[in-house]
Amino acid sequence: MKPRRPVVEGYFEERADGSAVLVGGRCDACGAYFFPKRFSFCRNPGCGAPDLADVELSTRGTLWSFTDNRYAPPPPYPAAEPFEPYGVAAVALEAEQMVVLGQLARGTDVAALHAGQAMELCAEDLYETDDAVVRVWKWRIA
Amino acid sequence: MKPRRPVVEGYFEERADGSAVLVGGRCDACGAYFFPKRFSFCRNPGCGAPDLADVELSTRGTLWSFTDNRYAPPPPYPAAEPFEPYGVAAVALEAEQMVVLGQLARGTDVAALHAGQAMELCAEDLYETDDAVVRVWKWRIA
Amino acid sequence: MSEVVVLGAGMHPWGKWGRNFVEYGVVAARAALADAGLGWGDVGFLAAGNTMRNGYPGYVSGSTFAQSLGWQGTRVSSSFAACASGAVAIDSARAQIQAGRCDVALVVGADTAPKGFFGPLPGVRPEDPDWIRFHVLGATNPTYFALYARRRMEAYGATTDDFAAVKIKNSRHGLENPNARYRKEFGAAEIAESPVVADPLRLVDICATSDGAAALVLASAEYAARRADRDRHVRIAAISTVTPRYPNTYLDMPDIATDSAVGAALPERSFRDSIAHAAYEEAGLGPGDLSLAEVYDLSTALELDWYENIGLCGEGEAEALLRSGATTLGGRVPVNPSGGLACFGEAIPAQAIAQVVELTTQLRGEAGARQVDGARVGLSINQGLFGHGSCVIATR
Amino acid sequence: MSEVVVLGAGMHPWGKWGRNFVEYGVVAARAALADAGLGWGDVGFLAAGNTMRNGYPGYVSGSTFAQSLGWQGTRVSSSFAACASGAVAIDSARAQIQAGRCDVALVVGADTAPKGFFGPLPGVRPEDPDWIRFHVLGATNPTYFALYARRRMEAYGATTDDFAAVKIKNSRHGLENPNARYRKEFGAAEIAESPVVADPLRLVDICATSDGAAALVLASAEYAARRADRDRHVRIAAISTVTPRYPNTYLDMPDIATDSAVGAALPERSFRDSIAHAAYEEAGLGPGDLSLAEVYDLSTALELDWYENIGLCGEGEAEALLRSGATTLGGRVPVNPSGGLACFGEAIPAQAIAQVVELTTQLRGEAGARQVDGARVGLSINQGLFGHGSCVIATR
Ligand SMILES: [Zn+2]
Ligand SMILES: [Zn+2]
Repeated sequence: MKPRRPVVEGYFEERADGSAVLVGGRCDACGAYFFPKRFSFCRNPGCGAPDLADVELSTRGTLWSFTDNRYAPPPPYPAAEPFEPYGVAAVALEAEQMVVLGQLARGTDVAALHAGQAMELCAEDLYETDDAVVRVWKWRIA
Repeated sequence: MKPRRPVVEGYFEERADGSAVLVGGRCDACGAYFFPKRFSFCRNPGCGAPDLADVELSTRGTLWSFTDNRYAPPPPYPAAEPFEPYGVAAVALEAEQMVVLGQLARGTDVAALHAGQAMELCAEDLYETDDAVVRVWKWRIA
Repeated sequence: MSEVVVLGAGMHPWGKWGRNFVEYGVVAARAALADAGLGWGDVGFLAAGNTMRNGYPGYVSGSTFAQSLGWQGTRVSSSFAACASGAVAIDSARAQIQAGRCDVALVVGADTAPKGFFGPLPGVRPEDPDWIRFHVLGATNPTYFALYARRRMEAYGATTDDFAAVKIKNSRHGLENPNARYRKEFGAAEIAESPVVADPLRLVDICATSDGAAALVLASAEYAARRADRDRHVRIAAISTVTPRYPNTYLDMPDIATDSAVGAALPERSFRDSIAHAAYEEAGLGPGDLSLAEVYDLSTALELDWYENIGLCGEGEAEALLRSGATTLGGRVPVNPSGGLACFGEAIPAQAIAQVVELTTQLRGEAGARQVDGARVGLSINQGLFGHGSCVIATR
Repeated sequence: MSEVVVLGAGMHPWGKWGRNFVEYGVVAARAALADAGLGWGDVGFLAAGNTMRNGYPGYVSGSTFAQSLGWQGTRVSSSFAACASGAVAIDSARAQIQAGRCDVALVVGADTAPKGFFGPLPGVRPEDPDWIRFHVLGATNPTYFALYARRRMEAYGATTDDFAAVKIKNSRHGLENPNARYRKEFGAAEIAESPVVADPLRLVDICATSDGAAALVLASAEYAARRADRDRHVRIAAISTVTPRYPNTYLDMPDIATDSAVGAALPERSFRDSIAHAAYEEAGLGPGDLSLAEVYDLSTALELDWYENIGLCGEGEAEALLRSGATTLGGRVPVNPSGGLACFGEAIPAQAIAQVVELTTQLRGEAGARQVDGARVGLSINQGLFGHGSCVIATR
């Protein structure tokens, strides 16, 4: 079996129990969260602290909006052949007071979704390379 | 034998006698030449005529400056493996009152060149593809 | 600081020919100069909007157009701000005029757009948010448009019939615009047959990518006052190119998360609201003064968002305003009398300039069959990726 | 129009780390703000120079830096003009100040450069002159530098010893500059062993590509006059961002031919001469007023061209001027006291800003061991691909 690797380093982690968690940055000075972390410094203009701590974000939130994509995006999206439609969800995290995007887990019935419903993070395969199964975080109905 | 094709369409032509000629644009209104032609309109701000005629440039000129490149350029230069150094010459055309660049013909002794000497246009292979031999104009000592 | 004046406006029609963007820009620039009765030699500054999909000449659009019009020593700027590029170019030209560095400035934007979705340029760039959103999430521009559209449905009860009504309105407006790419009236039945791209949006809800160009000739008020054609002059009362205020908690392209609201007070108004607000403040005008507006209908649903962002109605009231007919030609404040992006498609660096060309045409009373009666004040607005606001208020 | 004032200058050291260019820019911006005794909240406009090799954030550098420093609604511009980008950004900031739109503006340029020759971005683009020159001719930047160098040898009798002397001088100057990437003295023997890249130029004659950043805080004269640190203020007396005049008969990158001189009168002066001339005219100063100059030594030989272009000597006299010691620290008009590109390498959008940082440091008398005694007037100059002039004159 091919080893798994995350689609991009440092954005999320998968746990032994099969769950997944997003990793962002948190400013000890002002409390702000950032996802992705991108830089070491705080981007709150009233703060600007030089360091952010790595922090696991809430794995549950409420659905802010969602869509179902029916056409294949251009590269660098690793579209399967034949193209497989995919949903995208924007989920509000309460503790972090921010909205985070993710694809919807395969098989989610988009027509049954509604704003405000509880969602939780998971991970699924995004594509395969010769060497690895590439994994991505996704949102599923909680 | 593979067919020959010019490295870029419309910049030069090869004749049956083995000679080559650059093709530029000429403005009938003000007399200006342009190489490459690029656009249909005259770029003399005092003119701006909407049309340029295709025109063959002088095939002889005088050397303005020259160099010998000893390191492989990055893509999109189609560098041979192993890398083959190449000279570049800037040649002044009298009738057109302009300077035009070209590689120096293979085997030109760069150390023997001097500004002002007579040069003439020729064509050589630049690289090969699966389907064609790709040709380019060059300057050689007249 | 006295207001700068629009002396000339010109366009290359929108379409999809795949020719070099420089050709389009030169046509638009010459049209604007001819409209102003001026020559290229009268121009003291050229401000252009860049295009990122046409090689190096697109990165240095100012010098590219200056060379094509003929080198004459003109100072140039080449700005990029995604869809707001045109507004930044207009602002750059205005600043040079108001700083006293030239009397007449030329503003040009032109593009040759690829087919289909806009995607990032080639390469692997995990540090580029625009690359990440495509590679990791397949979050195309229509994905974001769809999230915004669905949000209106969930939060305010908008329906796909409302979105279709925007399309029907704009397609009728554009019928009378000779520069529009699409001049075809859409009906509800035809819209219902259009394939879904990103639910709830159909293909006809989403604007195309186009080739096109637009140009303006701007001058100082003092220079304009000496001319005989003062009855055609339109004044630039405000340009807003504001960025967001932290924390920006509304999801903007190309980010995959919003700012966190922890540890900082929310700004007084949302980013989109703040774009128009800054322009109103500068112009000393308000939504009630508008005769017309050109808003960026990247999607039909997004036009409804803008109604609220520019203060034509309160939050959640855009659908009712649309249904009332107020934003249709003949209504209280027609929106997108040009036909909007629905009829033009996006030609990124030209778009914000084209909006001001429409304002100019309307405020001069030269818009023919799509003329807004008695137009006195026009507003154009859009937003570029990466936090670029773009709003112009013009008056006559 | 009153002159704008430099209140703060800052840099991120030049090097080659491959980190995100945004980090460098934020460091430089914060250094400039700290030098000015101001905070990011005091900035009313942010003008940045773009980088084309770092994805979308580099195309919208103004908003990228604004986001990283923290969104606060600041208006931004993101300009590109190849190596002249920094000058265009400074000019953009100055225009906003002189137009009365802000009191304080921040100018930032930062880059992360690839190794080796600069090449075009991926793709096949026969309509892009920058793609053509690489694909068809292998005409890299050093090819052009070599053509210019050889021309000096053929036309004026320059020798490779002269070029080596430029390297020796600049390497000595840079020894004392903590922001320089290369702080190592070169001697003639070592230079003679350096491999030829493009005859007559050796590797050590040609500047490297670097990571780095530079920033300036500019303010209106009125704002500056209210501050207590007036003895540190440096004034921007001129900015020249002129383009060529037709016909431009000196071969410029990336063109593969010059303009034709048929059918049009030659301009009064060459493009490079005209860049400095426009700045001198605006400042009401001349070459004899200069205390120092920072010129763009992309190659050692090119520094000699600039001596003539900025009027330090007549055509063909640069080698004699160099040999006289006039352009060495301690001479009449030191050139590149910073160490120049020889010690920094190119960080494209930062470079013209870094030149003005050096002028500021020198005119304040804060340059330490590389201080030009009694510096009162400094000039910085460079040229960007596609006809971009860049010259700043600063005074104290
Ligand atoms: Zn913080
Ligand atoms: Zn002509």
